[in-house]
Amino acid sequence: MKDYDIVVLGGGPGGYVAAIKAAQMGAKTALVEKGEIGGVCLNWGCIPTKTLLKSGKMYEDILNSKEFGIDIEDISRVTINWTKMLQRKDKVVKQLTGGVKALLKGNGVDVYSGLGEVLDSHTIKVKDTTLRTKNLIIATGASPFIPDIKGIKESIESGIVITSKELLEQKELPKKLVILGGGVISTEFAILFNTLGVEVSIIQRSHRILGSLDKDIREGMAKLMMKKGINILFNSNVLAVNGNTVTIENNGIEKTLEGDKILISVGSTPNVNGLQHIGLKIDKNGIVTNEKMETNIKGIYAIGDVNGKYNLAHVASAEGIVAVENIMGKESSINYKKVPSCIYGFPEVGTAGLTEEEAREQGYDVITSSFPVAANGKALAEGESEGFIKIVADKQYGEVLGVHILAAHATDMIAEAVTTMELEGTVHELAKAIHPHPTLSEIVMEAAHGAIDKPIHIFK
Amino acid sequence: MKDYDIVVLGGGPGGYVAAIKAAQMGAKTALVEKGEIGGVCLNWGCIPTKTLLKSGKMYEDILNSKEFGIDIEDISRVTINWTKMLQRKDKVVKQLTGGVKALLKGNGVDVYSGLGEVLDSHTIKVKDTTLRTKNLIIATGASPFIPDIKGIKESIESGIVITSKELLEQKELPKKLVILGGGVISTEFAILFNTLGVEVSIIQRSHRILGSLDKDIREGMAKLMMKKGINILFNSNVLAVNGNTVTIENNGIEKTLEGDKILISVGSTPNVNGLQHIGLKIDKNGIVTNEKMETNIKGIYAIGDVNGKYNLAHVASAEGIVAVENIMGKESSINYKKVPSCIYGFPEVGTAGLTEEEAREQGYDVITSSFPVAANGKALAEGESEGFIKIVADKQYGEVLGVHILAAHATDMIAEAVTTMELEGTVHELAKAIHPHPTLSEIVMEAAHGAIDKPIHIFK
Amino acid sequence: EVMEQTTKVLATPVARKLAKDLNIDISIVKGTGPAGRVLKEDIYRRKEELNK
Ligand SMILES: Cc1cc2nc3c(=O)[nH]c(=O)nc-3n(C[C@H](O)[C@H](O)[C@H](O)COP(=O)(O)OP(=O)(O)OC[C@H]3O[C@@H](n4cnc5c(N)ncnc54)[C@H](O)[C@@H]3O)c2cc1C
Ligand SMILES: Cc1cc2nc3c(=O)[nH]c(=O)nc-3n(C[C@H](O)[C@H](O)[C@H](O)COP(=O)(O)OP(=O)(O)OC[C@H]3O[C@@H](n4cnc5c(N)ncnc54)[C@H](O)[C@@H]3O)c2cc1C
Repeated sequence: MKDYDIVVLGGGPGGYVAAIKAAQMGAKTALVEKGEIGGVCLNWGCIPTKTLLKSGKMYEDILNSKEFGIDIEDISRVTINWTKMLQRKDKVVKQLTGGVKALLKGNGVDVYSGLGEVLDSHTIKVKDTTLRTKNLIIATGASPFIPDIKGIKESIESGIVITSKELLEQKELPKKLVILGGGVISTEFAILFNTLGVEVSIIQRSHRILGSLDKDIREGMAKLMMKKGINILFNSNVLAVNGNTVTIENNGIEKTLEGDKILISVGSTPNVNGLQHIGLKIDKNGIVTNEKMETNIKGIYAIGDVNGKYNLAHVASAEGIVAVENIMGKESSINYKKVPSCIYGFPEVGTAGLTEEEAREQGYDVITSSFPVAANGKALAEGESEGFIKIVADKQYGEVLGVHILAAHATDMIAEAVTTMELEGTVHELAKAIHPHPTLSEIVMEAAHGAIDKPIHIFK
Repeated sequence: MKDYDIVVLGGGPGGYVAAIKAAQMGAKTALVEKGEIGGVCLNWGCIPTKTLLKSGKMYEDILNSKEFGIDIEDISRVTINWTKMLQRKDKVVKQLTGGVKALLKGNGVDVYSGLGEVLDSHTIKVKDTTLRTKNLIIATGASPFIPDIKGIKESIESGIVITSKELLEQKELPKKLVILGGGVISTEFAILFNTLGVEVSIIQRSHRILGSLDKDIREGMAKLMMKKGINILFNSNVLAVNGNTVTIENNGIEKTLEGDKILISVGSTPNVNGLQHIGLKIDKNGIVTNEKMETNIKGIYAIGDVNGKYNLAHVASAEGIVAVENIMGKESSINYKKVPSCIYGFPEVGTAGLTEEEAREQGYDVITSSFPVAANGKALAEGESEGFIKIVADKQYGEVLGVHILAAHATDMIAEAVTTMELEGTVHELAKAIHPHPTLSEIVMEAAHGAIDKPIHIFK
Repeated sequence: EVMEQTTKVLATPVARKLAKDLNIDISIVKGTGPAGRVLKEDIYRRKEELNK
């Protein structure tokens, strides 16, 4: 029997950050992890995909390098070494998870390997050890949702229908990939494998992909994906899976698609198994929490994918810090209004705050201003001039409500928007702040000028 | 005889932006340009160098691509096509300058090609045309300073000693390049040509390069450059140039260096020829101006390199807008305290606000916080983990006084710092703003946490 | 002008503009943001107090 101030259940970006923060703030802290420290994010999510995307980008660049003044005598001798790509991915993952383990140790967090069973709100059992704790932070994450489709079970058993985790463990690069679902993860995998020369189709139930994004951005992204040769089938219901064949109904017509592999990526379900019996309030999204990350049971907090608010690593981490601060007596709450969200691809998407639609729905007197990447000098210098920025602002004072970027470096650029919104900044400051030349960030300044009056570098 | 509200002399990023802004605000505007629209920046400066750096980066990536899982059968068959690189550069420049010309036309700016002679503060002559104007904005830029060194004249005549403009016009890539001077431009050229396989030496008078930067950044950058194989000779006085040989005194010892080409990059002199006679106050830096860009003569403004404050394109443009706004009756002034400055290379530098030294000199109670790029997941995923961020803040409120970044995408990242400072933001907002994962921008948040208390992802 | 300040007031741009429009002296508004920064919510709250 061991006593703790805080026990954290689950060692993903929600849990491990919470545990480190707790220890830093002086709490006696334990972390329980049944699988790999780092959770989905470090082991099978954020980091592995970005590692492979980097390789994909390099490959794409090499194929285009002639235009940039680099001669490769025989371009057909440039080939993808999938095994090597995965090895590099594994190396990066190991380095990062190793780093996190060292941080946990350095900060004095006791790490328990094994499934944590919650006996009651103060008692957690891991294998033969029982932990007593004043506070419990649940950070057990989520798992891919497997829809109930005719024949899917059999195809899962034969290894054809897989989730993102298995796709990252394939010994060979598939030749044809069918993706069920049109969310962020689907998009990233579609772009990655398309870049690596795989024939990719996306099957999407509704008339649009990336539904939560600003209309201009999601339509812009879909267009660019189709231009790259990704086959997006909108308005399509999956009727059945048969071996490696998917039968769909597409605008009323039955069609079949074939893939060596079929990726399911249609959402996730919170990992709440073994948590129901203690009386936690759980709805279809996950464990219900307030802005302090408190659940309905005093002393129990839930953070990250398991509360189902945002399935994003940085939200999990931020929620972890909020939970710990509240436990340690420091008033703290999370503000979901400004949460950034990214899509990694070629180009990328970075977005934060309200979409134009949301801002109008919430009753703001909205002004919007867009500026094309193609009018930016650095973008042309780099040969990456697709996309645009869109600023959504409130007319009264010009307060920035949302920023939506489709551009090569959008994921790096969105931080400026996040901090601006954190400071209740307006388009006036974005316009006035001297942005360095030549950088892509000049499009932020130009769009801000456009929201006030006129941008310099386009004629309107 | 033509009448104008505003005549702008010089069509660089200072002048052309001023002219467009003036026309947008309703002024009858003329722009006089003796050479190429776009000035140094678009034609021989910012844009050409970044275009070539992109090619350089691609080449470097290709040489390293094996590690990323891309097999190139015979890497010796990957070669640099310098002619093609320059062609792409020319194409990008043409596209951008063409764009600027269209913008000038679209906004109704009259453009006069030819040397503008200032007869008096209201009269400018261009060839056979005389322009009468209420206001004059001088934006004539600066030229490379040519130091008085024994033998330099002869070597300039024989085309061995050249400035950056000629270096970008060489028919062949030099094999050995000697660079006189250790400023930003020198650094960018050193990194560019080093990456392209050229043997590069920098001769620097003092014990440090990039003297205006924060100590940690400039030392970090110098170290990385030397690691790449760039030969930096500190404490070196150039005694003479003889053909393609430079004789220096290095720490008291005489040495000689050879280069196919010798680049002079030791500063610049303002282009004030033909302006003295109208009574303008000019000091050794250039035309003296206040924060409204007014000169000592009513109705004459001076912006950009010709006032010698900052030799940066974005400052020239910002000053142009300030000058025009003041002319048009809108109170406006420039704040140099937050001007960002970048170095493009591998890695990059992005810096804004005060260095630690400057902050201390100005009497602030300084706190600093650094965070290494190597502890960032995205950096490891991309295989670019050199560098760090350093935040300089005021202890009282945590106000951000300066941000200094050495990292692969530093030039994209510095915008966040600029806007934060424009908003008088503190490290508390930088820490609280949820930065997306995985991005390099997380190091900003981590360093901010470190300034307040402790970062999550390093142990200290 | 509302702001005749001896000590510096940390405030967001929106809070400043709002204070000016609502004729509230921002220097006596308690800021609830980081480092005591005055946010727009704080101005609205102050306005309500004054209305009581
Ligand atoms: C392919 C892919 C790409 C992604 N890319 C991004 C991205 O770029 N950016 C981003 O922000 N998000 C991304 N995500 C989402 C991100 O991975 C998740 O939001 C994040 O991992 C959630 O963190 P978490 O700590 O809540 O849960 P998880 O990371 O799921 O971690 C939960 C941990 O708890 C453990 N656990 C569960 N139950 C128990 C128990 N009873 N006892 C002990 N341990 C237990 C699990 O083993 C697991 O390690 C991606 C996801 C996927 C699948
Ligand atoms: C190699 C290099 C790289 C650089 N990289 C960067 C960078 O990355 N970022 C950055 O911010 N800055 C960079 N700079 C600096 C930047 O180019 C200058 O700060 C910028 O061009 C200054 O703009 P300007 O409008 O003041 O002058 P200029 O660009 O010099 O333009 C002045 C114009 O006035 C014209 N002119 C002069 N006299 C007359 C006359 N009497 N009549 C008519 N026309 C006249 C000239 O022909 C010229 O076109 C770089 C400079 C160099 C050399």
